[in-house]
Amino acid sequence: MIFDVSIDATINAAVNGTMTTNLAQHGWAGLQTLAAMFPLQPPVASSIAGDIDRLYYLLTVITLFFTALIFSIIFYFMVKYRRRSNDDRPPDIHGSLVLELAWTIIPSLICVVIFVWSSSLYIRAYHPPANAAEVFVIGKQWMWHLQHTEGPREINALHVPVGVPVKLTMTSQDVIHGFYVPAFRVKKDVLPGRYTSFWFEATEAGTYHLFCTEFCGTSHTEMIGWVYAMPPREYAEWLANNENDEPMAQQGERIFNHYTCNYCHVPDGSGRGPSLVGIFGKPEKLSNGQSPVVDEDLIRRALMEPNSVPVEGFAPIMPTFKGQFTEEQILQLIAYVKSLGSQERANAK
Amino acid sequence: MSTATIDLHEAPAESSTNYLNATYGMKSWLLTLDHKRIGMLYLGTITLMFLVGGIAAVLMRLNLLEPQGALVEPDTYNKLFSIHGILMVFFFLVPSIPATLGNFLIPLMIGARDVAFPRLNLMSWYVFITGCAFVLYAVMAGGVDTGWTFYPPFSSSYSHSHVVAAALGIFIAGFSSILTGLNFIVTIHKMRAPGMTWFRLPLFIWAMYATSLIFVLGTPVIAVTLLLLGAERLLHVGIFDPAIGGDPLLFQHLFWFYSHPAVYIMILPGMGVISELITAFSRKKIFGYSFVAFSSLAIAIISFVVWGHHMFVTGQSIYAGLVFSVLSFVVAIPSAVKVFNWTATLYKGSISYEAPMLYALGFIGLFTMGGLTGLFLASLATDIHLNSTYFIVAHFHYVMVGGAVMAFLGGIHYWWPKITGRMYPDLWARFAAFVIFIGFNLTFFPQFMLGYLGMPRRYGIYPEEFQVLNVMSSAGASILAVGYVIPLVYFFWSWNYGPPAGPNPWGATGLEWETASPPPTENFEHTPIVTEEPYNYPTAEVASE
Amino acid sequence: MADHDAHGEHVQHTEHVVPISTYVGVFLVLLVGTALTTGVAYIDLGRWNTVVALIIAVTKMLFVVLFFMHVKYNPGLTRIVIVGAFFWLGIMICFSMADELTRSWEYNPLPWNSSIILPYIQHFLF
Amino acid sequence: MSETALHHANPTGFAHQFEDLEQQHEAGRLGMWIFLATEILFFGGMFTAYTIYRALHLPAFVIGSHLLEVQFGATNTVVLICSSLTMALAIRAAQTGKEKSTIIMWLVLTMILGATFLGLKLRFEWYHDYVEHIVPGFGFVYRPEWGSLAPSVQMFMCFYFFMTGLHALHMVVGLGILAVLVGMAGKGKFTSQYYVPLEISGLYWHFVDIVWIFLFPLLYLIGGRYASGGH
Repeated sequence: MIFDVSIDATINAAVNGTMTTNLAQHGWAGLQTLAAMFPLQPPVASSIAGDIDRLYYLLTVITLFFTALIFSIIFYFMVKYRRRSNDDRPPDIHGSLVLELAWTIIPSLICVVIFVWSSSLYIRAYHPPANAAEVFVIGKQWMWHLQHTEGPREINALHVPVGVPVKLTMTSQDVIHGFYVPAFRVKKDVLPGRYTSFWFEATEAGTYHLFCTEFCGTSHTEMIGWVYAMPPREYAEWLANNENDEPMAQQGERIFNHYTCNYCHVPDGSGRGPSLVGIFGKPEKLSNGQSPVVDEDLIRRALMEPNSVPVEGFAPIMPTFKGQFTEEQILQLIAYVKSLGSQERANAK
Repeated sequence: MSTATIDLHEAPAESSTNYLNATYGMKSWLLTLDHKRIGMLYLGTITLMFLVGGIAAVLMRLNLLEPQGALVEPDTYNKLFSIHGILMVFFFLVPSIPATLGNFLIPLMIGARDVAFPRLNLMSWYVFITGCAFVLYAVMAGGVDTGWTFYPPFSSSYSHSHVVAAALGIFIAGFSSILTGLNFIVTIHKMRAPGMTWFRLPLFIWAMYATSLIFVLGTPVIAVTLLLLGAERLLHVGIFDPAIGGDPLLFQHLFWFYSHPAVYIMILPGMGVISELITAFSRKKIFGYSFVAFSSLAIAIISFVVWGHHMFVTGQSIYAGLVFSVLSFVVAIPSAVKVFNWTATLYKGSISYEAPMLYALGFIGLFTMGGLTGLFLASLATDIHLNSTYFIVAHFHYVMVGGAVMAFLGGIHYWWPKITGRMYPDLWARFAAFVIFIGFNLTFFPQFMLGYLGMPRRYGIYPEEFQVLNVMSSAGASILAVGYVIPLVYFFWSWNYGPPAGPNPWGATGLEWETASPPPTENFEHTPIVTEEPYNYPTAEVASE
Repeated sequence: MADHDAHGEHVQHTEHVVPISTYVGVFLVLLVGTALTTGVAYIDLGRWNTVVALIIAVTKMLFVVLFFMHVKYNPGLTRIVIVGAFFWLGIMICFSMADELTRSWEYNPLPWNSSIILPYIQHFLF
Repeated sequence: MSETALHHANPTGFAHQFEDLEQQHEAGRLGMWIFLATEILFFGGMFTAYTIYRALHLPAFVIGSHLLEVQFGATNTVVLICSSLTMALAIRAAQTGKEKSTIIMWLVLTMILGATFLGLKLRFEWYHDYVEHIVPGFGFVYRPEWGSLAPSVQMFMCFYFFMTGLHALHMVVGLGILAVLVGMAGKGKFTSQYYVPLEISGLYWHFVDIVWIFLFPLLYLIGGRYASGGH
């Protein structure tokens, strides 16, 4: 990996003049030294990184081509048509419709190609596959707090298996943060009061930077960490070694029962509130005529502002739980509700 | 079509009294209604703001010499980049060309005695310096640390710095923009000299007209947005706070509804200046006049429907993202049309290389780079990776500094003889243009690479592997700073000792060159009557006669 | 462009004196509009309440703009300014709404994403 | 706001930069219209935010709307419409070369109506709201009957106060302009040839009226009144 080369050593080499000698004597080695000094891209470590790089290099080629084109034409004209005497009389040229059309249409076509290609990648980056493993992220001034569905908690670090799609569901406890892993070419802002998500599939084992990219105050630059992409076996070991915490769904269930949610939300639907079994990811009919799909945000809203999601057939008697749960507990409750769906499916099989 | 010749060296009778020496004393300047003097007042003010913002930039680049931060505490660094952004964007770039050259030149170019509302014009300057006072107060009272974008809830609830004073300063300065834009639109519509039809207007006027549209339609939105933000911060109730159901992204929508078009407020006047410079120094008509003119209007209009490309990764809907992405590509086309037309204008011209022309050519090159790298950010997938990294920083500096500031300097050099009646040392000016070009590229090109490598912006402390490029960038910044100081020195010299320029030192066309340098207070002795197209330089056919 | 085009919009403006009867008529229309909009609010029309209220408001605005503000007798430029301003307001509302209201939409694969076209482009370029 | 008007309050009535009075009038009118365009966008920022939140929090906005008293909103609408009429008549009086006392009478009547609007708003609406603890930031109290919608009800009240407050501020500025106009009229500045200051101030006044024409149904009449049947 290019990042493993010590920068100091390279600078010293350059200063001592070895780099230039290298270039002259062993061209390839010299180029490698140069590449180490000026790497052009971060490590390529996720399934989408290579695709984004290809698009990026295409754009780079387009940029270089047009810049070179404009520059060389200008230089050519500068020399060829330089003023030779004050009596120069240039020809009377007004313009050319053909040229105008050409340089309107050709760039437009290039833009269409880039747009289509780029948008499809974008949609891919923000639509996790159904089988993605889930990690929940809470950003707060100035640290990252993560919890795996299996239970282990991490701070400013994220362990993920190679070759497995991982979906991050993120929220913030205070201001807006941004979760960015350059090696994976993924980034998404982390907002208070709602959930954002993206996914990636690590392809190369290694240790990669994790940055906060939305300015969040004094120690914004210290809200950084590392992503450890590990082979699945090592990852399984790591999980096993960190099983101090029970799975998030179980923690969620504990909260659910502690706050006596289970008194009303009885699984068979006979309670004063709707059954939560199997509702996740499906539309829920409300008494105001809408039927929004139950997702993380809707569950959160139902906890904070239950009157705004009146489920059809039930009296709007649920009290608000605003301020009673930490962000982590809400995520655990969400994980619990999600697990209710999959349990049912598992039972059906 | 045009057979009229202009004797390039015919000088109108030297008028001994001009706008500079008509009256004397502090009061005559502070109460002046003359658009030319008001332009000078603005020039002084924004130069001051540029220096303060520049000092912040220098300190930032010094700090970034070392990964752990060579100079200042993280909090101080945050305040430095915030104040750099706020001052440079709202108090230098936005008013730079419109309020100085625009004020000075619009009436001269359209053959009017003054702008339509001279008192409003003077008032806009007082409003502007009031805004400056608030922001400078915020700086001296301890600074502001939200970045120039003021995203809530950080700015509304969590920041402990002087957010309200800074926001109020921008709010107030916004009214100066509105008044200036309003004044220009009315002036261009109603004050043109006889014979000055829309298609005889210099392209600088078209560009200023497009800019004024954005001033008038965009600025009120940022004003009300900052008002809401201030209320939210002071009263602790409001509409952006997620704790009570507000949506912080709504602030971003309203903010960028102004602030993206504001980018075009900065670049459109520059494009207008470049159209003037390219024609004057190649002594040729602009290639495709109507395409260049209407592309300015197209940019002004489309610029209002692309703001969402600042929000591709901030949690905006994917569907909105798609729409904003395609529209962002669309706005690139008229800019490309302009670049191609300028290049084509050089074809078979009679090109000379005085300093303003060097700035103009530098502008075309750097703006091309800046514009094309914008495609990386309009494109959704690459924007995921590049958003909020140094790539963005490099991109908008290529457009705003490589574009707008180069054009501003080019314009100042071009019209300096008109403004002061004196020449500056052309050799030094060319040297400075060269130094700025080199320094600029050395500063900001490495930042493109830093960005793709993943270095986030607004980081005063960074991982070690980014150091080499950062040191290069800082080295370039020191060259750039020198490049900016040189013109400051020779302009001061020229103001006092420069040789007299004569009414038309460049042999250029345009009404502003047909009056004395400096122009008399009333601009023209008689209201000019326009009978020909702009840029009507003598052509080969004429020479053969 | 010929010379006489200069001051193109500088048409001779005949100062139109609006008869008092017109003013009073407009005034009465506005009063009726106010009564109507208040009255309709007490009738249950479902979501049409809002639509009716807005239609009445726009009508009232048109009467004020056309007669009290003399736009009916003014050159086209004034109308362009007004229409332009509302057009821009429309841009702001529509595009912001486009985000806020589609955030929770379910993802629906688009035809050109379904790996039909993309491989061709990539194959062609690399 | 008042600047365009004040600028034209030039004693000679004619400014040197123009070719003739006609050009000056056209410029003044166009200037004011462009200023009104910026005002549309200024209020537009709030209307945008309002539209979005209304869509997201409709039930809470209905509750909030029902906290407002329709009769005062409606009365104030009528008051403003009357003031628009008197303003138009003041301009007409100048146009037709009426005595300066006639112009002053209509202007003063307009001012009285404007002041009435502000008085009603302050005394019977804002003051009441304050007493009832529904002014956000000034002792706002969540009522139990709002349930979990209370924060969004507060948000509605934020919009109500921001929007009506900004509107009232424009009224105050308008009253200031009217006072200047009365002074000018008293000095006999306005003739059937020169009344542009009156005319463009009138445009401003009518604009403020139009803003209220929209604010009234959008704030007071959300979701209709049939449920609670008014107050």
